[in-house]
Amino acid sequence: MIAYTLLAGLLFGLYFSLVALGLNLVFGVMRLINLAHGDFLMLGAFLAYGLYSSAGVNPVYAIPAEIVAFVLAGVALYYAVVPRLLSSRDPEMLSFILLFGLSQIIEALAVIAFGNDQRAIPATVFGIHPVSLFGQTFPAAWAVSAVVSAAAILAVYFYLYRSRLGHATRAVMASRDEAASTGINVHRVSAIALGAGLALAAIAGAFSPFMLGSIGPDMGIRITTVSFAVIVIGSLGNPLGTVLGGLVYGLGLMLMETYFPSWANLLPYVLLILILLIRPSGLLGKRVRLA
Amino acid sequence: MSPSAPLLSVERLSKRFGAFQALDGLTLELAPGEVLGLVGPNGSGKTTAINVISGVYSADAGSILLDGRSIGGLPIHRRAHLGINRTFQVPKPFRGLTVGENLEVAAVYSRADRAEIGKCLEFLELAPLVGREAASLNSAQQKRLDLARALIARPRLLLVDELGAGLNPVELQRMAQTLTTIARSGVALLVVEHLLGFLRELTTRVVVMDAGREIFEGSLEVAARDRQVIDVFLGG
Amino acid sequence: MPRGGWYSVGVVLLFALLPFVYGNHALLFNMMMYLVLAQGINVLFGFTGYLPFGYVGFFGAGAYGASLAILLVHLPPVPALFVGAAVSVLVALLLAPLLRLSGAYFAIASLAASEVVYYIVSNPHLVSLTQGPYGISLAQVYNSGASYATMVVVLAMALAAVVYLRNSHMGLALQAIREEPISAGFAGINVVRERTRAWLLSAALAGLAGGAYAWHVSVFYPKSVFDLNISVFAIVFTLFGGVATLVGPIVGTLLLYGLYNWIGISQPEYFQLVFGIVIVLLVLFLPNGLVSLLRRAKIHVP
Amino acid sequence: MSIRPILRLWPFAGAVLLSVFFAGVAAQAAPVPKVIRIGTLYADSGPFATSSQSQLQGLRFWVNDANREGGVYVKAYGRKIPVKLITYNDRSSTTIAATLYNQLITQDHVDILAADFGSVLTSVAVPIAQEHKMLLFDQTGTGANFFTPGNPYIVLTSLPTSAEWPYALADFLKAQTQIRRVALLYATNDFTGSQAQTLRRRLQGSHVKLVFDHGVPTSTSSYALLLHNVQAARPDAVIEFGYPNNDIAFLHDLQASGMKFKMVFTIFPGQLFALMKSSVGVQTLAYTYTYPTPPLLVYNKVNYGMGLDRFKEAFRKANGKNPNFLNIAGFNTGLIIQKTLDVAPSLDQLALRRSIVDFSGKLHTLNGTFKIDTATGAQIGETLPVGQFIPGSRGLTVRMLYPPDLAAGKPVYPAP
Repeated sequence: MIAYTLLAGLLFGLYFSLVALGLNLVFGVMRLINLAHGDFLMLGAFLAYGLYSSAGVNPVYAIPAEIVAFVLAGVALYYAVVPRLLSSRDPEMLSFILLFGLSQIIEALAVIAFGNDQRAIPATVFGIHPVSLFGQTFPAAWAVSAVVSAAAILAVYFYLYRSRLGHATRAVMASRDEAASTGINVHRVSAIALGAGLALAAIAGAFSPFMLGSIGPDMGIRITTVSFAVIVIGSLGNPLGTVLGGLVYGLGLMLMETYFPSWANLLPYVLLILILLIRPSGLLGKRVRLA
Repeated sequence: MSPSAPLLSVERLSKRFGAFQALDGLTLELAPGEVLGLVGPNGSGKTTAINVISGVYSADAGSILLDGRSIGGLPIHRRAHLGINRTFQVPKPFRGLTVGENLEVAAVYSRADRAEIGKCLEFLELAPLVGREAASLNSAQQKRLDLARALIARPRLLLVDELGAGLNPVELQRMAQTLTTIARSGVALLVVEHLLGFLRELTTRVVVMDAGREIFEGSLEVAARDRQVIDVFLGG
Repeated sequence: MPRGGWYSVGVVLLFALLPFVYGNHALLFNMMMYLVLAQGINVLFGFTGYLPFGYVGFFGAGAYGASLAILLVHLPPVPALFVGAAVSVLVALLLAPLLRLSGAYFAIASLAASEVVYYIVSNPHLVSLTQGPYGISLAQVYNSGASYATMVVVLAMALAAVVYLRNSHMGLALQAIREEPISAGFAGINVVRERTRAWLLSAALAGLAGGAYAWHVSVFYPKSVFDLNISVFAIVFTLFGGVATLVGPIVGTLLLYGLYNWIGISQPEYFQLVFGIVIVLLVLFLPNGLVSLLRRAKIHVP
Repeated sequence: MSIRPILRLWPFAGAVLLSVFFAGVAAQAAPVPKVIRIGTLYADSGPFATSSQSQLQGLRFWVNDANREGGVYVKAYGRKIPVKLITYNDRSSTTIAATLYNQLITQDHVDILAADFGSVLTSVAVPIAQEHKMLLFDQTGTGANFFTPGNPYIVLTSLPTSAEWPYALADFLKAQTQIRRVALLYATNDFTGSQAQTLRRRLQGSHVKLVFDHGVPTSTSSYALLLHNVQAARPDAVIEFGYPNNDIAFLHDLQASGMKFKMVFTIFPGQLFALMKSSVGVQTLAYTYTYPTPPLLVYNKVNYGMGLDRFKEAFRKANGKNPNFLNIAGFNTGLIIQKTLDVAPSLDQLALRRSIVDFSGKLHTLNGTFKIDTATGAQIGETLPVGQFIPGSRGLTVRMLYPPDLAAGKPVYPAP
């Protein structure tokens, strides 16, 4: 039992790392909390669902489409609002409220476009045989989701630490002003980071029918909160700290689901509040701004 | 040095931000009505010293005594009630409130006489602006408002952070007179200042800081010839 | 009369008299409820700058506090209402450390806190205490007239609280804290104490509204009193009208909730869209809400 | 300065304007009815949207059907009067629903008030109807606490109260000697919580033991880990009580996990067969158990309104799809309303209720025998049997298993 729970926790942990990764990347680069993060994940889920139900496309093969669509959306969103916001008097709060408005818009449009029914992609899309892992059997979809998550995390690692664009991105994360003064095109770097953040959310969305249960337009806000909990546990603004946060959350969730299932719903919220109050820097990492 | 018992006495004050040691055992004393200049290159810890003494940051080590009583653990408003007040390098008035409201709220919560507001407005030449929103004032006016807000609380120790920066020569001259008048009324001033000419109008006694430590104490004239001080300012 | 007093009297009279000419009292009741919640958001966000996404947590706590006082202690509804408010204030006291967080962190943490309260109240293990997920029935004290009248009184209290803040030194101090918390300390203001008071006042208003709502509907489920949309509505109404004024949240609620009931009844999903667009446009073009237009025209707004 | 006094008058001017506006909306009520106004709500979004819309579709089918004949006979006026359906969208929100029930009663002055689907959206209507002395035609709101002897203003038309649903199921389990260990998994809401309680009580003292008994939030959409816990308890039968979303997620995760249980019971495949089939697939449903309802279950003793076959055909013609249970539930509400108007001497709401008591137990529709507890208005006639999906050459069919008078064969146990 405990072996099953811990292994399931690892699989879910990797997946939750992917769920929250984009939010942390965007926070790291722009210092703003993308309150519409969960809604973009929901859109990614519906894109994968649409491709599956209309053309039978396996969610794994939907990934390229997700990347193209959401990188473009992120870049467009950046140039449409962010420069204007950053020049205002209270960019942090205003952008937060603006993204809240955006989240409402996305949810409403999703209801209009897709209706409010819960949708699911049958798990049989990955074959009907469960996967055996260290003597425990898991649904194949869990394993596929975990592998895709790990691959996406590695891709982000190479982007940040092994590419010129990533070098510039990290410079902007360290200090927007200093990066600008060394000739880095801060807007371009930030726009791409926002695009990458949304694409990561969308990829996570493609696998949400298997990991989070059925999908619906109203799933966004809960996912945003859970993602925020994950990145606060890891470390705000440190994308790779997200992996630690994801694993802690995934293991914690599975342990709760196994031993105290009726209280498991409380986990992300209690963790979030406790960490913010007791160790605001997260398990790794630097200070959170306090009032 | 000082003829009377010290009003403020700071001993071996230390403050660290991550890997950066901003204050490293700073010690100084200030008597009532005395004006002490605090100078040093950028990053030498002057503003941190003011922030720690005024309670914006808590110290990692060391003690801060006011009238011989430790105030190190007190929150800002308690220190303000005990007579410590300050201005900011970038003035921080309540931008959404009018000039009058800025001073009114400070007067009420400092338990000051409301009649002081009028005097203070006159003294700092803010009377014509009383109904204006603070956000609409220019930088020099905001600095005077910042100072007025501090004065209304009847401080015995006033910490002045780069008040001269950005003022034109006429405004500088007036500000120097204003601060001198304040000091003559018995208020001790700790003045952080880059503009040594402006500082010379106020006092002769300075403490020179480098890397969070005091490297010189004495008159401004002697400091200007001190080898270590010159190294720090020129070579630093 | 203090500034804004006449407006408040007008609004309260309006809702006291409208039932005689207009029959859908539930609509009027809900509008009053949102007026109270919008003013509660105003007390906190407008005067101190903390945006409480989880504000509905206090509303739900008040609804449950009042209901359980009626069901378990057999209090009459009106005293029970104050128990509800007390429960909200207690929850707010427990959550007061959240005020150490700034801006967006506070907003999300407060959202998480309201979910915590919701999941505790609705937990099946607490059925004997809270009825868990099965909801509350106050059928034995149901009285739509008396509960309506009570909400009118709660509305009057909410408006009085904001009129007080608009005219008192406490209101001035809170705005000072919102603008520059450090300067506020040097102005002698006990920053922690003042903003905690605003937080508790705001929680008490939501608790009263929640208690009156519970009494008025008399049958409800945890989800209906911890519905995040309640926070969202109140925040949007407040932002739309303009924060830190008495009139802003009133105008915002009457216009938007009125519009919502007029158009939104038949096409609600389009309304969420309209809300979203309103928020985005406000942030980009009119961050201080509708009343800032009046201010620009040099009209004084209480 | 002169503008000040005018500004002070704003609130009063506003009050007058608003009053005029609302009064204008209110000023319309016909003394002599040209139509019988039936008011109800539906949800086009939110958790109850699917069910609510089906139920409304059934009621609307009845309205159109009745109006094609020139309306329904209303004894109070001694002639046929057309029926008009007034509907609003409550988005599955009880707050909105409360406003809208009030709107129907106080602004639209409906003659007949019917509730939206399910217990949650019906709950707010119960006190409102009672306060305004309107008889609530509760279609599918089966919460036990709606029905109290003190309140005559409610009658449950199309389903028994949820606490009675598992009667046949419990008896069926007790009759199976091979079944000794039962796992019970239910969503914690009125509807399924009361069923769990009934099952628990009825199994007490029998040879059947509950080896797993666990409630989950109604919002649960992933059962993978719970199933693992269920498996660890080694049950002979797994009973899952939930709303459609729960049942779909449960069956979906059951299939993904690759686990096999000897008997699996869920509620909604028997009511929303087409939806469940398209969501989880025929393979998953094969050999599972459910409460079959019309159209899967056929009542032959119909003495009022269309029989099932005629209804299916007419409904298909009108809506281009096969009816599901909630279509029938909504239609059945219409039939009860029709019968009530047919016999009630006046449209006084208490007179309507008295007439319903008179024909209670004597009315057999395609939804079964209509019989209410005359003290509370709760439905006790329509019962829910147990059946099993058997795969065959023509897809899945339901084999009736219990009670004995309906039984058409033996269960396939354990499931292959």
